[in-house]
Amino acid sequence: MQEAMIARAKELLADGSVSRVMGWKKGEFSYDISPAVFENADQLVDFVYDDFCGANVSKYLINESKKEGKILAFLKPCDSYSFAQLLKEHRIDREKVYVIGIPSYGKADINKIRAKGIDGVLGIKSEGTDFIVDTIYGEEKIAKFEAMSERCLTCKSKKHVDVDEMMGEEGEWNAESKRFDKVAELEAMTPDERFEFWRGELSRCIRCNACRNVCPACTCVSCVFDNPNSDINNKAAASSFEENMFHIIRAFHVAGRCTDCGECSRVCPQNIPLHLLNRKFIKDINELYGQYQAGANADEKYPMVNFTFDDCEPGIVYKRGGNQ
Amino acid sequence: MQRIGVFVCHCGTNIAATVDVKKVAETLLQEPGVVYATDYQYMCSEAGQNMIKDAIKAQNLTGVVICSCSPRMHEATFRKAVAAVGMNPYMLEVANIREQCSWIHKNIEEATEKAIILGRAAVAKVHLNAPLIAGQTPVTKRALVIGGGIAGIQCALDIADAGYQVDIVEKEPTVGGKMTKIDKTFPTLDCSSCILTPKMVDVAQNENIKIYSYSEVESVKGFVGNFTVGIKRKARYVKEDICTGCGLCTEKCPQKKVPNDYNLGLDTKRAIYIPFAQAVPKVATIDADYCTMLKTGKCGVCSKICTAGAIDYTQQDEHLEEQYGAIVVATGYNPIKLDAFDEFAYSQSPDVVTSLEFERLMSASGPNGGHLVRPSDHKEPKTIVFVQCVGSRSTVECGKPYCSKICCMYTCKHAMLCREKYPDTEVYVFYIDVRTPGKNYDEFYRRAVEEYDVHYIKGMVGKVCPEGDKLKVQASDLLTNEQLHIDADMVVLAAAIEADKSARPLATLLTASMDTNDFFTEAHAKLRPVESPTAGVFLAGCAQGPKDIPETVTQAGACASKVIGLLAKDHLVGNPCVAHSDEMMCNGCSTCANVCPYGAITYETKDFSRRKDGTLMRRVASVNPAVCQGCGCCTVACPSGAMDLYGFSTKQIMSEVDAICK
Amino acid sequence: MDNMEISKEIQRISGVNPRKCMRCGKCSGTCPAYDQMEYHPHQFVNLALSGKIDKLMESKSIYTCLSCFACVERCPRGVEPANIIEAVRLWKIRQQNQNHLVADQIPAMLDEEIPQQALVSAFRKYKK
Amino acid sequence: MQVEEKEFKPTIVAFCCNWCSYAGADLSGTNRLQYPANVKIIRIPCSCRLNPMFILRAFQRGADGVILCGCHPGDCHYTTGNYYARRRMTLLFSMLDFLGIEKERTRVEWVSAAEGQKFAETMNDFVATVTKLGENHRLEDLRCKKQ
Repeated sequence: MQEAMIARAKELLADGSVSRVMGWKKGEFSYDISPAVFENADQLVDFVYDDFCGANVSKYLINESKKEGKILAFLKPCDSYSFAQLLKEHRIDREKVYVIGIPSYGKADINKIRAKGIDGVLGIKSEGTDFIVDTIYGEEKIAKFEAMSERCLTCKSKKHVDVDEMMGEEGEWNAESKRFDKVAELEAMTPDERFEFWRGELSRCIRCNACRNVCPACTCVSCVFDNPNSDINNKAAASSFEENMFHIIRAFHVAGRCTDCGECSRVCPQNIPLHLLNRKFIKDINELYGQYQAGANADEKYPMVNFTFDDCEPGIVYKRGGNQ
Repeated sequence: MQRIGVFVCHCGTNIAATVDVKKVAETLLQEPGVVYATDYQYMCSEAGQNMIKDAIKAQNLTGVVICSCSPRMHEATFRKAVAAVGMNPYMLEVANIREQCSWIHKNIEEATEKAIILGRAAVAKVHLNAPLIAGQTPVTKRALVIGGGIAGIQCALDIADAGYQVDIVEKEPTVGGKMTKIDKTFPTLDCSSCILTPKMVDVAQNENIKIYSYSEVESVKGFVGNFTVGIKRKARYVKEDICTGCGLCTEKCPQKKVPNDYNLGLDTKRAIYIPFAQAVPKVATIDADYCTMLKTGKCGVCSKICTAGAIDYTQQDEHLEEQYGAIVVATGYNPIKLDAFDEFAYSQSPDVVTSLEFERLMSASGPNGGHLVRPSDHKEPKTIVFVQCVGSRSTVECGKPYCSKICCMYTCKHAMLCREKYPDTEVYVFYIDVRTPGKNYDEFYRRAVEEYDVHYIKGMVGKVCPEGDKLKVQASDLLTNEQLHIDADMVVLAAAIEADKSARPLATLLTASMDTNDFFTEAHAKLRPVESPTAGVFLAGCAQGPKDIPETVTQAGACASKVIGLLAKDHLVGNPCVAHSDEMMCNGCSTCANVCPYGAITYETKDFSRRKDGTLMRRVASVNPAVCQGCGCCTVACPSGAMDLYGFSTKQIMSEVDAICK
Repeated sequence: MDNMEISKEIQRISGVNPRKCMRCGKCSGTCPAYDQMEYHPHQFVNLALSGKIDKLMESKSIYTCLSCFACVERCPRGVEPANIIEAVRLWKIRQQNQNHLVADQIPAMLDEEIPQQALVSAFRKYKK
Repeated sequence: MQVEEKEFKPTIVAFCCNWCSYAGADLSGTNRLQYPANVKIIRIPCSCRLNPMFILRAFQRGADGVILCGCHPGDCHYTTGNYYARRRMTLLFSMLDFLGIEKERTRVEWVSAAEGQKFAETMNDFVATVTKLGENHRLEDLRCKKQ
């Protein structure tokens, strides 16, 4: 796949249809992969696409599409939803991006691999239902369901939206996805249990802003938490408003726009399951206002800027969900 | 730092009896920024107001907090007072310590404590207040009326009467609308043309009114007082200013097989036509779909015959742009299409007609000169069945969920006229309810039943089957609990009425809101019934909802008075408490525009280039303060907080929250 | 179960909300079997609403209805009178378990010729 | 020594839209209908001006209950504001519930300018509910490190 992608990128660079390529490259370690822009064919030696390439590149296209010339972007299905949502918000100039859809069969989670006692990872490849991990101690085999990241195990869609060209096979929307199971499990707890759960999770937050920086829905030119007119940009005390409410507000701001790509949880250095907050909103929206997938439909108004005359009343919260 | 003065009102004993006003003033004086605090018997009295004015001057106050009755009561009074001594009126806040404190609490200690907290919140807010200046925009003293039916005509006449210029844009070749097609009007049975034609002539002759017939609105820019409207004048292939309306061409045109819209296709007209004798403007129009000359280039009869030389086959659509201060929407209605109602055999038998078609069949200007005969064989019908609520009050797909309102009365009128003109005709009316609220309406209906012996049957027609030259009508009679079978000669269907198809795209142009039935929504259902929520856009007639002629004329008049009220102003003073966007923080994501009910937000791509970053173009929002009404919906929708509201800024409300929760 | 409860149950089984009816009578106007019926389509709806469902249960009308669904097709409010009849018929059938096969009695009555399939389906149908 | 037993008086913030509910609150005052003094009203132009941040801020600064009052759906002075507010609050409240915050601490009521009676009743009821719940700690220290 990687070779085919590089070849196609070279072709497009050569015939002048694009002037840059958006992809991934290795960091210090093989699993430490970050999105990268390649300015010419020579730089593509560093281009990598393997089972560690989980990063969502759509956000980078906001700035890239403001530059001269067209950029080639390889988008996985979940990246393409984020990309489409950003298009809807007029954040990306579609004319400046050439999109090639690439399939993604589930990315590996390095933490899960490490938890299995596999260390010194040098590379990874897919083989049927297993990952073959190349390490300094030799090859190790690990079953995919044990090593795949949570968001991939509950993948919502292997189908792209809005691509110019497909490489590999186009997938399907997965209606069977169990992605709301964990949310439902929490909903079934008592409020006290839920409070303890979240307190346990959120108290680990170090406010590093990684979730905000990676999130393709958190693309504000300037975040509300950095807005002096919002009166919440308090940087001092640990008990400040910002400290306590950051995650609720962030989840609310991306509600209806979050495509559920799961990047927030992937990058969290404290492993807080932040995606559950977003999924809670998605689940509520689906249940209360009808099925909605951000990015899936360019013309549909997103739920927070829409209403019907007979929407449910906020009091419905007292009746549904939760154990009381 | 602000220098704030606090003024606590006793309101006689209304406040002072339960709130320790002295303590409130003393405590608030300790608040940061408060340099003066006092209390007085009646702050709103002249003496009280002077006290405020004097303190502002003596203490060099930059902000004022009044602890008194509800701001809904005296905020305006106090704002005026502070403005009189040169303070910006928006530097004042009112803490409501009467309606929301002294009047609801009995315990003096509690009430005093609450009054202090409310005062503190107001002080905290004033700290963040900024002088606001209401914007002024000039008003173009001309109105546009879209639609030239009775609503548009009446409204235009009333506005013109007040001395303002009015343009009417009508999509048909003549003004007059549906009322020209109607034979008689209920409940007086006077002739529709006889009362409408003089008004049409008035419109044509009024110096203040200009008619753009055979024209459409294609674009609307601007806002209240300052609309720029693009109008398309469709090519009629006849020079309007030269045609004398003699009608010779309409007699000589060899293309005779053109369905006559005026008679709803019940007969034919020529390819060049004047819709009817009293048309305004009385100018011929060529139907390009049928004209042989325009289609094949071979004919030219009308051109040869026209002594005035008015025919111009090369005419093109013309596009104009005009300025208006106010826009009236009077786009009217149409009966719904009945193709989906198979059970009534409308598309199977020519003798099943809609009420509007029946109106033409009865009219002296109709296809048969007013002699009622069946369209199929031109025989006089002996049994006529009227069916009400065809498509009205229907929640299934092909119908409309609302009551069309006019059908009960016109059906009653039709039934009565039939019995009067042709006494040997049996007339049945099937009804679900007979709805006759209106002056002399129920009396009219009772006359039909009692004097004219119309058979009113509570029930509905289930099906109509053409059989031979009869229409077999099967219906229920719910009162006798039996099924009726009637051999009718004609069936008349009271089709539901719906908003004209042009209304929906027009609403988009105007950014005026519509309900799910494509009727324009009013700014307030009870208190602002002729205004659209979009400032400067007004509603008349059936564009707003089904209504009959008297109601339409009433509404058109009310609408005109609202328009006159607007045009009479030289300047519009806006509400300064409007939204504004910080373009440095704006993402241009359109979220705010999506929730704005007024279409006040527009986007432009601006250059944010700085030397070190190279070129940077960004799409940013800007709010038109003349259009924004200050609801603040956009401020919450905006994820980055770029959007804020003057007078109720995020910071201000936050500071009130902090002051209260301290 | 009293009549009101049965009416509710009929509404539930049929999915018909009789409150949607605006009493226009179009269903009865359209009914081809009207004259053969004691109760007519618009009355089905009314009886289901007012809880007098017993009258309908006992009436032969429920078997004269042809299930042509003309009333369902033409009702302007989407009330679906014929579905009430369907539900009432179903209800009647369900009531019949009282006087139908009881497992203990079967052996004595058993006719060797009866296909086993018929027995099984009879149990399915009449057991509760 | 007598220990002074202090009765718990919750701090309640009520956001009222200017056109209906604030006027409704005024009316309950005009009619001298009583409700507890711990309800403090903040005037906002429309229920749609209520930013979730205001609610969270109130809780974080020590409020024990927050209520939003607006025009009845369909009666909004700005035609559609309260429809948006309704969605926003539904989702926000659901989220707070999800985080384990007692859902009874937040409420939305539609109060028209004529419903002074309803306003007073609503406030009495809300204060009683929140008083029963006791002091709000959860939103104050949701993210605080465990002791």
